[in-house]
Amino acid sequence: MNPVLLIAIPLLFAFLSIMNKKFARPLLLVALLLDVYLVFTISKGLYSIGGFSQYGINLLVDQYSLIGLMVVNVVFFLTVVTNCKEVKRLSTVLLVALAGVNGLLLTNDLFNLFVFLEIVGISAYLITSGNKRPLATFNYLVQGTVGSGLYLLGLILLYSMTGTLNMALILPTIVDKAIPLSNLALPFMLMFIGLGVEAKLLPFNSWVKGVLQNANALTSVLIAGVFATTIALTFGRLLSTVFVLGSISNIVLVILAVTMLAGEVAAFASKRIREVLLFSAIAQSGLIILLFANGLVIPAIMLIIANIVSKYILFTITGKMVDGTKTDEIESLQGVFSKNKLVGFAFTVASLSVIGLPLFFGFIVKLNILTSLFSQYQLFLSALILVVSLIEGTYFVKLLIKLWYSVGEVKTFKVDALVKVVTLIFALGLIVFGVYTKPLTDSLMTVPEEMMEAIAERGNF
Amino acid sequence: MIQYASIILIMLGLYGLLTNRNVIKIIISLNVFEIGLNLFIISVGYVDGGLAPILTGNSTSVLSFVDPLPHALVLTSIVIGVGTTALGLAFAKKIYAKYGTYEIDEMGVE
Amino acid sequence: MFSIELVVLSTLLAGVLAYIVSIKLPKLGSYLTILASLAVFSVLAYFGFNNNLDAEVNLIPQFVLFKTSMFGLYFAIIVSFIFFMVSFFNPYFIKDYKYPAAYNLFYLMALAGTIGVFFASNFITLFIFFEIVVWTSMFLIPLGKKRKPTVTYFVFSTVGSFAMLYAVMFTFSITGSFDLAAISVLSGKSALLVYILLAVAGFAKLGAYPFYVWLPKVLGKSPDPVSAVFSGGIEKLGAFIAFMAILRISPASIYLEAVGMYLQNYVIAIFGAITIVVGTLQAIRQDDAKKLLAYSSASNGGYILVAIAMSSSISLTGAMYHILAHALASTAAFLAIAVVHYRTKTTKISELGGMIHHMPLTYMVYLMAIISMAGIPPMGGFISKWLIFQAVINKQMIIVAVATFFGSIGSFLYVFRPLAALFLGQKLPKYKGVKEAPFLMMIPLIILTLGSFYIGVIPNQVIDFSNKVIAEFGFGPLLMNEFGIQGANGTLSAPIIASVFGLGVVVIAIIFFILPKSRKVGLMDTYTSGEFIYTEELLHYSADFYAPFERLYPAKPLISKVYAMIKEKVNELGRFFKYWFFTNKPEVTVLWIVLILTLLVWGDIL
Amino acid sequence: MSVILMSMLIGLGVALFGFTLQTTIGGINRKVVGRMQKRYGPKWYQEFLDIFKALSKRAISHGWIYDFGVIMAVGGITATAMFMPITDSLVAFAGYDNFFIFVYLLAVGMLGMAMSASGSGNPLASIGVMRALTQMLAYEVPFMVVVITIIKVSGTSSLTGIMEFQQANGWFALSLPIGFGVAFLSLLGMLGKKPFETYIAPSEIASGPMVEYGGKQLGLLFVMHEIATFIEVSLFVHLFLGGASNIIEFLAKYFIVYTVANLISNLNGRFKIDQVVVFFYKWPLALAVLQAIWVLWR
Repeated sequence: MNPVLLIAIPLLFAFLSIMNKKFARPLLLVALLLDVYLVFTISKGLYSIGGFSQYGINLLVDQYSLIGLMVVNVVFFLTVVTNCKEVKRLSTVLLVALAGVNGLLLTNDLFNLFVFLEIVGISAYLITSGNKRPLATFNYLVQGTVGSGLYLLGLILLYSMTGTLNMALILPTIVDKAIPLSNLALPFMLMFIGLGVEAKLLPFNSWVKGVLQNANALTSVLIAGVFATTIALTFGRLLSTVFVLGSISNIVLVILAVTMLAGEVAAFASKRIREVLLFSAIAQSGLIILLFANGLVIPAIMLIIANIVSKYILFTITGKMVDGTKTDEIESLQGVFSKNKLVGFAFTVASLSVIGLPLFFGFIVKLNILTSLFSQYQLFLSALILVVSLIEGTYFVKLLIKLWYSVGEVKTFKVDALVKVVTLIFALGLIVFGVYTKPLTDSLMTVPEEMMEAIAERGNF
Repeated sequence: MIQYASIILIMLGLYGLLTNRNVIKIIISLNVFEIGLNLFIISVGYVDGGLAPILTGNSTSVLSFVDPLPHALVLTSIVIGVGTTALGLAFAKKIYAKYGTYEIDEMGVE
Repeated sequence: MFSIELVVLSTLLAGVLAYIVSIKLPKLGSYLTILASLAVFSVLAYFGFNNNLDAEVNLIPQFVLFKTSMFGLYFAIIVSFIFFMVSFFNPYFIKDYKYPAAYNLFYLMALAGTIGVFFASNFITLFIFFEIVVWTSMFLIPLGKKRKPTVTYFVFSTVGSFAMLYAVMFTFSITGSFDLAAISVLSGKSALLVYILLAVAGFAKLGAYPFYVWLPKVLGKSPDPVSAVFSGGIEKLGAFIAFMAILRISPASIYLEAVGMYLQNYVIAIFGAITIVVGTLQAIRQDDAKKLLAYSSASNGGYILVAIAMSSSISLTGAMYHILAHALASTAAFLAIAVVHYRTKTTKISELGGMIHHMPLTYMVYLMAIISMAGIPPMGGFISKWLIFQAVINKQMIIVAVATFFGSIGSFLYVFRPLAALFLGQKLPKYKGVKEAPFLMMIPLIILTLGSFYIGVIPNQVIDFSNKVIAEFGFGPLLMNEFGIQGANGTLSAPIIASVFGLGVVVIAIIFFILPKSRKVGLMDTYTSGEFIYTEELLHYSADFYAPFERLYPAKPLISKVYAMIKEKVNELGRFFKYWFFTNKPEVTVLWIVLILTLLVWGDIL
Repeated sequence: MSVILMSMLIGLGVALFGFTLQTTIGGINRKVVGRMQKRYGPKWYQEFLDIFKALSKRAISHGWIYDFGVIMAVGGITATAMFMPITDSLVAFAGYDNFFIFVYLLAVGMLGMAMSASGSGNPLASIGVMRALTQMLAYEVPFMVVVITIIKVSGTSSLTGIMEFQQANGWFALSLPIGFGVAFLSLLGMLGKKPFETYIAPSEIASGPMVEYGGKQLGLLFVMHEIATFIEVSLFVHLFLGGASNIIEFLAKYFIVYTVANLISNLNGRFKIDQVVVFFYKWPLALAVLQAIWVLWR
C-alpha cells in the first residue's frame, strides 16, 4: 500500500471534520486506527509522488522510518485514546498534526520536510493554545517561525549549490561537485538551528518552559513525546544522511553537550514536577541529537523509543496528577502514590528506566550508548554523559521518594482505568525489553545500512 | 543586488524581533523576516537574461531558462507565512483579551 | 550440581512470590524471606564447599555470564549468611513499613543481586547486578525514619558504579573484551586510569574516605534490618571491587622502597588510614547507636582497604578474615541495637539506660560483638586485626600504623559507649515493662555470636578457605600449624589464647564464689558524695559521654561541607541556566541565533 | 596435651608470682614514698593485708554484671599474665608470647572492669571509665609506634625474641633513646601515675571506676591492679632494658623501673583528661614517628 495514505487520510479526514464538528472525534479515531493499521502493513521502498521520480517529492519507507512510524502512530493513538476529554476541541488540529508527523517521517525531500515542519508547528501552536497561556504559545510561534525560516534559508542556499532538494541526492552531489566544506557550513548551520528550535536544543529553546510548564496530559505527551520523537527522528535522518557537519561539528557538539548539561542541571534545581520533567526532556533530546551527530544511529533510535515510552508514562501520569490535585509543586504532592499504587508503579518504572537502571529498558540503551561511544574512543563525551546521568538519577530518585512517602496530608487524584492499563502495559514493556531485547536489537541492526544504501543508490533511479 | 537587499531585510526582521516588546510589532518583524526570506528564494532561481521556463516550440536551450523550482517553493512559503501570521494575530488577540495590552512588559510575570 | 543462574533466578522469583503473598499477608511474606535466604545460603554453602556449583547460563539471555571462583564464593557465602540471619528480624519490623510487600521483594532482589555480583564472569554481568543491588537496596532505605538518606545513598553508590562503568567501558575500548581478566592486560596510563576508577567504585561502596558520608546517614536512618544488611552484607561489595582493582591491575608507577609497595597502593592505604581515623573520631561522638555503628563500619572498611593495599599473603588473609569477622560482629551489633529499638522505640544512647536488666541476652550478644569489633580475643576480630598489624609492621608503614592503632584503641571508646550508657548504668523507670528479644530474634543473635566466637578460637577453616582465595590472586598460602598462624614476626595461637583466657576466668570465678557472698542492693544505692538523689535519670551518665575528648576536634567532618557545596553549586548552575536560557522571551532565542551565526560567518571570513 | 597443661600451670605460677612481686614492691614503694615525705610509711606487706582483708569481707553487689565484670576483669588479666615471660628462658607458652597478645588480652580485663564499674550505676564510675578509655587512646598510640620500631628492628614480636635480640645487640633503651623516653611516658599513663592519674582522681571523682567497690570485688580488683602493673612494667623491662637472663636481674630492673615511675608520680600534679590527649599527641607521638621513620625508612 502506498505510504502517502498515511498523510492523505488524516488530511482528508481533517477537511471532513471541519464540515461536521460532531464527527470530528470519531473521524480522528478512525484516522488513527487506519494509520496504525497502515503502518504495520506498508512495505519498504521508495515511493515517488506524481511519478516525477527524482525531480518530484519522494517518500521513503525503510527500516528507520518504519520504526519511527510505528512508535509515533501507536503512541499518538494511545495519547488520544487516554485523553478523550481534552481531545474534543482539538480533533481537527490533531488530524493535521498526524498528517504532519507522518509526513516528516516519510518525506525524502528537504522542502517537503519544511512544509511538514510548518504543519506540525502550526498544529503544535494550536494544541498548546489549550493551556490558556497565550503569551507562551505566542513565544513558541515566534521562535518556531524564525526557526523554520532559518531552515528554509539554509535549504535554499543548499539548493543553490547542489541543485537538488532530494535528500538522497544531496550528499552524492556534494561529493560530485566537490563543494568546499566552508561553503557548506552556513546552510547546514542554518538548518541545524532551524530544526534545533523544534528539537528543544539549548540556546534555541526558551519556548519549552512556557509551553510545557502548564501543559496538561494531552499537550505534554504530544509535545514532549510524539512531536519530540518525530523531530528527533527527522533530525537524525538529516544528520546521518544529508548533513556534512565538517567545520561546524565543534559548535554543534558544544551546543548539544551544553543542552544536555543545562537540561539536567536545571531539572535538578526545579521544584515543580512538570518543570523537572520538561528539563529532563530537553536534556534527553540533546543526548539523542548528540548520538546522531556522532553517527550512532542504533543507540539513538533505542534511546528515542525508550524516551517516548517513558515520557508517555511520566507526562500522562503527571498530567492526571496535576489535574486531580490542582498543584504541581513537588512539596505538596508528597505521598500521592501511596493512594495510587499502580500508577505509582508505572511512574517509578518509567523513571528508573530513564535513569538507566538494570532490569529496565533504559539500562540496555545506556549500555549501548556507552559501548558505541567507547568504540569510537569518545572518552570525554562518555564521561559527560555519565556525570549528567548521575544528576538525572539524583533528582528522579528524590522525586520518586517524595511521591511515594508522605510527610503530612496526602492529596488524592483519580485516574481512569484505561490510563492505568495503558501506562502499566508500557511499564511492563520497559521491563520486558529491559530483560529481553533481542527482537528489538535485531530489527535495528539493518537501519544504518539501509539509510546508507538509499544514498549509495542515489535513490534507486 | 537583490540578494543583498533580501539579506538586509532578514537582518531587519531579526533586529525587530530582538528589540520589540510589543506583540503586534513582533508579528510585523516576523513578516519582514519572511519577506526577506521569500525574496532571497526567488533570487536564487534568477538567471541573468533567462527566459520564463515555459516549453514553447522554439528550440531554446534548457540552460537559458530561469530556475522554476524556487518560484514554486516561494508560493508555498508565502502561503505558510500568511498562515503563521494569521495565527500569530489570533494569539495576539487572545493575549489582548487576557491582559488588556499588547506590551509584553506590561503583562507582568507569567 | 546446582547452577548459579538458578540460584539468582529463583531468588528473584521468590522475591516476586513474597511480594504477591505480602500484599495481603505481609507477615507471611516476611517468613518467606527467611526461607528463601536460608535456601540461598544453604545451597551456596553446600554446593560451594563441595565445588559443585555450576556456572552455566541457559535462561538469562545475552551477555550475562557466571563463573565460580573461591573468591566469589567466599563473599557470596558470607553475604547470603548475613541476609539469612537478618531475615529473622523481618517479621517483627514488617508491620512498621509503609510498603511491606515492596520490602520483601527488594530484600530478596538485593540478595539475588549480590549473588550475581560475586559470581559474575564478565564486567557487564558484574555491573548489571551491582546496579540491581544499588537500586533495590535503595528502596529499602526510605521505609525507615527518613527519606533523605535514599538520595544520598543513590548519589554515592552511583558515583561508584559509574566510575566502574567507565572503567569497564574504557577497558573494553582498549582490549575489546568485557572479561574480568581483561583488566590485567592493561598497561601504562590506561591501567592507572582503570585502577583509580575501580578503586573509586570500591571506595564508594565500602564507604571509605571521602565517600564515607553516606554510611552514617543510610545506616543510621534505615529500618534496622536494612542497616544490618548494609553493614554486614552490601557494603562488602565495595571490598569485592577493591580486591579486584588493587590485585588484578598493576599499573607501573613509582616503587616506594621504604614500604615495599607501589605508589598507588600506598595512596590507597593512606586513604584507608584516613577512613579509619575519621570513622573512629566521628563514631566516638555519635549519640545515636546506629550512627555510631555506621561510622564504625566505615572505619572497619578502612582496615580492609589498608589490608588489601598491602597485597601480601598475610595482609590479604587479614582482609578476608576481617570481612568475615566484621560482617558477623557488626551484624550482631546492629541486630542487638535493633532489638533495643524494637522494644523501646529509640536508638538514642542518651535516652536509654539499664537495658541489661531487661534484655541480658541481647546485652551479651552486643558485648561479644563489640569485643570482636574492638579486636579483643577470643573473638574473630582479634585474629583479623592481628594479621593486619603483622602486615603493617612488616611493610613498615608508620603513618598507616599510627592510624590503625588509633582506630583500634579508638574502637574501645566508641563500642563501649552504648555498652555503658545504653545497656548499663541506671535502670530508667520509663522502660519498666520492656522485655527481652522475642524468640525468633534470638536465633540469629545467638548464631552470629557463636560464629564470631568460633572463628576467634579456631581459625583454621577460614584460613584454609582464604588461602584458596588468595591463591587465585597468585599469592602463597599463609602457614598454619595445629595451634598457630605463622605471621611475619611471630605466631598466634587462637585456641591457646582462648583456653588460657577461659582458665583465667574459671580460676577467678572459683575464687570469687568461694569468697563470702555479697548482699544485693539496688542501683540507686550508690555513693553520691553525700548528695541525695532520687531520680534515676540524674544518676545516669550517658549524654556527651566523651565530652572532654570531643572538644578537641570539629563536630562536622570537613568533607560533608564540600559535598553540600557541590550540591549548592549544581543548584546554582541550574538556576543560572534557567535564568539565562529558559526565560520565556523569544528575543533571547533570536539573540543566540544571531550570535552563533555571527560567530560562524565571522569565523569564515577570518 | 600435657605440654599445654604444664604450660598452663606454669602460667598460673607466673601470674601468682607477678601478683606477689608487684604487691611486695608496691608495699616497699609506699615506704619509699613515705620516707621521701618524711613519714615512716606502712609496713612492706601492708598491701597484702589490705587485699586479704577486703577479700574476706561481706560486701554489696549491684547485679550480676557487676560481679561478672569483676570475674572477667581479673580472669582476663590473669590470663594475660600467664603469657608473660619472666626471663628469656622462663616463659609459660614459649613461642606464643606475642606482644599483641598482651595489648589486646589486657584490654579484655580492662573491658571487664569498665563493664562492671558502669554496671554499678554510679555516674562517677562511668566518668572514670570514660577518662580511662580516653587516656588509653592517648598513651597507647605513641607506645605502639615505638614498639613496632622495635619489632621491625628485631624482626620478631615475641618478647623472648626481643630480649634475645637485645642481649646480642644492646638495649633498645640505648639504641632507641627517643623511643625509650616516649615509652616511659606511656608507661606512666598505663600505670595511672601522676600526671596521668586523671581517671582515678580520688579527690575529684572518688577513685573513678573503683568508687562503688568493697569486699571481695574490691579485693579482686586490687589483685587485678597489681597483676596489670606487673604486666605493664615487665613489658617495659623486656622491651627496652634487655629483659633478663635470670630472676635476680629481672627483679632488679623491675624494681628500678617501678620505683622511678612511682617517684616521678609523686613529684607531679594531675592533667585534665583533654590535656593528656593533647600532651601525648603532640611531642611523644611526633617523636616516636620521626624515630620510626629515621630507623626504618633509612
